[in-house]
Amino acid sequence: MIANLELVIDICLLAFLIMIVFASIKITDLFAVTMLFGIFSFVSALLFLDLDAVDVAFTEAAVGAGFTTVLMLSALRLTTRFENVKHRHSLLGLPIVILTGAALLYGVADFPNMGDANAPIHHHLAPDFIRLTQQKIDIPNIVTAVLASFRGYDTFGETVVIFSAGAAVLMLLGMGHVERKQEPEKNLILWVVVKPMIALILIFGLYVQFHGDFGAGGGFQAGVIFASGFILYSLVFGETYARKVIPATILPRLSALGVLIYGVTGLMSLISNKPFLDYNALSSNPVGGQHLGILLVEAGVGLAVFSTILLIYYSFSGREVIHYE
Amino acid sequence: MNLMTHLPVLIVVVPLLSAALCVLFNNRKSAWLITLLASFFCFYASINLIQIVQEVDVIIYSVGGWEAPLGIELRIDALNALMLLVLSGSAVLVSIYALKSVEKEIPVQNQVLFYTALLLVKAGLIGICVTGDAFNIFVFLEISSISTYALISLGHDRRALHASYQYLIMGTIGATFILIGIGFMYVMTGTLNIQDLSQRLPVVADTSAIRAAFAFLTIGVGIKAAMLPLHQWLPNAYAYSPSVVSTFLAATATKVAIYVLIRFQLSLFGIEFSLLQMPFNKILMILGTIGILGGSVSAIYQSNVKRMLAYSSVAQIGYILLAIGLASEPGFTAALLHIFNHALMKGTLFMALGLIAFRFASTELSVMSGIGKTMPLTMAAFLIGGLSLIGVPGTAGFISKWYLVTALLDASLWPLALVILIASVLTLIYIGRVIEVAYFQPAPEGITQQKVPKSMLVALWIFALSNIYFGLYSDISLGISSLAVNQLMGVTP
Amino acid sequence: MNEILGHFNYGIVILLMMMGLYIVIASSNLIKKLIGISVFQVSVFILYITFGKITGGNPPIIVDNVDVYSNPLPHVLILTAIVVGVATTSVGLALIVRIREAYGSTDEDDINDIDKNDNFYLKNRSTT
Amino acid sequence: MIIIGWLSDVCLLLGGFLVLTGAVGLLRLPDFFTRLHAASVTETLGAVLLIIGIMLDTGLMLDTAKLILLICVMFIANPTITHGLCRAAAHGGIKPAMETKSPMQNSTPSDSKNIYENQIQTETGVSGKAPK
Repeated sequence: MIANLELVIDICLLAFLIMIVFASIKITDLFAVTMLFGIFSFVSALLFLDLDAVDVAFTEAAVGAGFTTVLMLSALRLTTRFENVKHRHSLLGLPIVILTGAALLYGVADFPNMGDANAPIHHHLAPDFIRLTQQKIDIPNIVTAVLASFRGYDTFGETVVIFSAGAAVLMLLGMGHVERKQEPEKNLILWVVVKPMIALILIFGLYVQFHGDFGAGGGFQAGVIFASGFILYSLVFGETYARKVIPATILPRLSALGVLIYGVTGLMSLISNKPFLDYNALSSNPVGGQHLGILLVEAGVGLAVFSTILLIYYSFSGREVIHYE
Repeated sequence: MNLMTHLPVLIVVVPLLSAALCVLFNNRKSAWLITLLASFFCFYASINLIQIVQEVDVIIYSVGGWEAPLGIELRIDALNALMLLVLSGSAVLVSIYALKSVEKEIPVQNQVLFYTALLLVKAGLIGICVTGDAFNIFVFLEISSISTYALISLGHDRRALHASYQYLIMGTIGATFILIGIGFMYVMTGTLNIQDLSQRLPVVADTSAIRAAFAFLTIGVGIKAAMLPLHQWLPNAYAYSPSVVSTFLAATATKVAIYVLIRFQLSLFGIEFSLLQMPFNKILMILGTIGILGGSVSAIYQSNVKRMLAYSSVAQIGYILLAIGLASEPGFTAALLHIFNHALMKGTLFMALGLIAFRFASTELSVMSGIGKTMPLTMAAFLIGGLSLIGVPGTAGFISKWYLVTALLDASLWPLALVILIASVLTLIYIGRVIEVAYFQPAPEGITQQKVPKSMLVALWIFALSNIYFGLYSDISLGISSLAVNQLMGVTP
Repeated sequence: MNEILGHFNYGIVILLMMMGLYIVIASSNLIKKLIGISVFQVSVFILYITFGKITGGNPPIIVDNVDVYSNPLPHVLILTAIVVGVATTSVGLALIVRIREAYGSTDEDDINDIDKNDNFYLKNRSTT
Repeated sequence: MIIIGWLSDVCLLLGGFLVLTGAVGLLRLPDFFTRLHAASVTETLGAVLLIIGIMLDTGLMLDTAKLILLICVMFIANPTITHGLCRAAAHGGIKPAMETKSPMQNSTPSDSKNIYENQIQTETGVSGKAPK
């Protein structure tokens, strides 16, 4: 019964996705397309939830529907809003697209059925992950265990990716100048409502950070949520004030610090001649070592993500609009 | 704590953490110093790793203490070791060279970030080479790519921005294709470890999913490697980026992509499947041949020397693909040798151009008239690099071309050997154009002897002399290459 | 019927990927291209997550009295891939902003025209 | 206990009905403001009723506390967001369609859209071309 319901929801959501993308092909107003993309991300987050990927759903909702949309709107402010329809190469795209689609369809034909418990991927590594997480790491969230311990090296790479994105955006746009920027006008309702909301958002961010071992969440999601609290503050009270709370100049350093926390946690195990990122070396009790390692590593990820996301937002919002005739 | 056992991971982690340190200190001089030290460390590590590999064949390092298919394993054999040597060697020279070049070309506020990004690119490329996990390749590919986009966009011409954007679009599509390919393999086997995959793939090799995975991986990597129909991003990206960046990218970036191609084709799918069962060897040979000719001919028509060399890179990648397409032992040896030697010659040529850009702020052919007299040392190095590119005996380029031609004749493909010969003549033409302008045209009025920083000249000349050294004493490069080929052919079932 | 339902997700996801790729290639607006790439990437994410699903399975968070968990590994991979995706998008957007400031347009065709003019100008200058 | 079950059912049904009306309103109503009105009803009351229904159905546990918090957030955030949107729309120059025409006299939503687009062009002089 529940499985059938899952399938029905799955089909409905996929139909939504198709409609949204079809609409965004048609529409030339980039503002609308951006909003549609936000909805697309959000619906796909729901789909992830339906497919049991709670952590992924959380991340996609925070990043895809939240941050990316904000970023695209900031970029639209600095560029043009409408697409030039005359410059469309509809025919050029079709052969490549059809070829790719055909190749994908050809490949997918031999796949095991969706949800088939006998498929090879459910038998080779997954049972080991589930078993070893219970035995050696002893935290409920298997995704966090795999993310931070089994494949901690990937996650280290991921942290560096976000750090390098921050460096790249900073190189391209700089930190921005707030002095000449027009501040948002006073709006009493927003002011009153947003203050408690920001407190709630920050508390929620901390909850997600430290509850990642037990439920969905972790450093990455927490970083995005924490940053979104500050972004909200900056949107409502003006960037001058926001930059007084957290100056843009310390953000790159915080981001680097996050990467360093992760890396140094990994290097600690080298002292007792264990491999990089072997948390067992962190404490006399291997399970305790794993807990400590995951906590430290998640803190590093959270710090790096929070500061990078906020930095990227500052870079975009602090840039002046140039008008062309 | 025994440092030696941890070298495989330290060679990646040290530059990554140094990048973070650069930002933390936020000081130009110390950023350069950190970059230099990290590069020297990597060079030291790679030489040690080569020595170890020659003794024990394969180094395996399980990150996090989790054994291979569960955790991520770093796996270094002779092929990786060769790539590490190319990468870290060029990184050292580029770091020495960077000090003055960056001061001149990059705005002050971006210099620290420039070194950071340079370190990240290097760490990403090294990370791709040492890892033994298919998904990990994707992660490190993105680390290096994102920093590369930013670095290219720092060129002083506005076209650098557009080139960088085009590269971003193409590169992201390529990376996503790789992701699709990895996913297809994963769904059929349930593992991501390359060694584990290579054992589990033969069972399911005869399914459409694996064939599609093969196609997507090849196209994805092909975009990154600038395989001929997918090369559009490369000329602009190389031509408009800052000199340091174009030198480093030309010497390393596409080679790493080709390394990934070899790794996927040979270690993962096996020669049987990838080169013979799929008629991929023929496709590679055709693409390679078109690449050699197309790249060389396009190079002749360029008025910007940097762009000319970028097209020449497309042609050189054609040589490597052609050699891989032979699917024979001499072919692979030639391919690996050419990866190594091409890094030497392109490094020399782009570095020399960087020096010219340092003085004249342009690399158009027209500014180079009479430069042989005003910048004799730079031009002499350029000449050595050019001769090596043509394949004159006594230079590194000759060795790899020689091996390629013998490999072709072994397979009795003499028309293709003829193509190589024609391409050498084409190379002679476009390098000859530069030489003619530089040595046989008078310098414009008022331009006298040009001074260039010593550190840049030293780096350039080390590169140039290594062309001659590895042309005369090819034991080292040849030894590692043939060891790598033996391992590759032996490992594959 | 079972076969069709079992591959339904894959089919739709492939359609989504094709549409995303179509936006990238057909549109000449830089921002829209980037949105197309994001759509393409998210579709690949859905593909991965579909692999990991077990019918009747539970989210991979250990709870008492539950035995069947969906496969956690694709979730981990996609978490990483989402981060990579947002990193690329932000760098791409920053590039677009700079391109618009330098060229005055966010339309690829316009920019190509301007580039051609630049090249022409450079060549002429070099011959004179 | 049975009463709680009934209550839960009633809440769920009522919530579902409100969400449905909201959706219909979003499609059928003539201009931005009325549509927003329909949407905000859906969000605030419909969703909250649904959550209450779920809460009654599952019984008392830790998740109940989270759901209560969620209701609080929705009650605060949703009206504010609606307010913000309306304000932005009024600022951007969208006029309610009701002022000039009755909704029954073939006023199409595209009217308001056109007003909006013209407004943007004249106000900021954006160089992009508005679709015709």
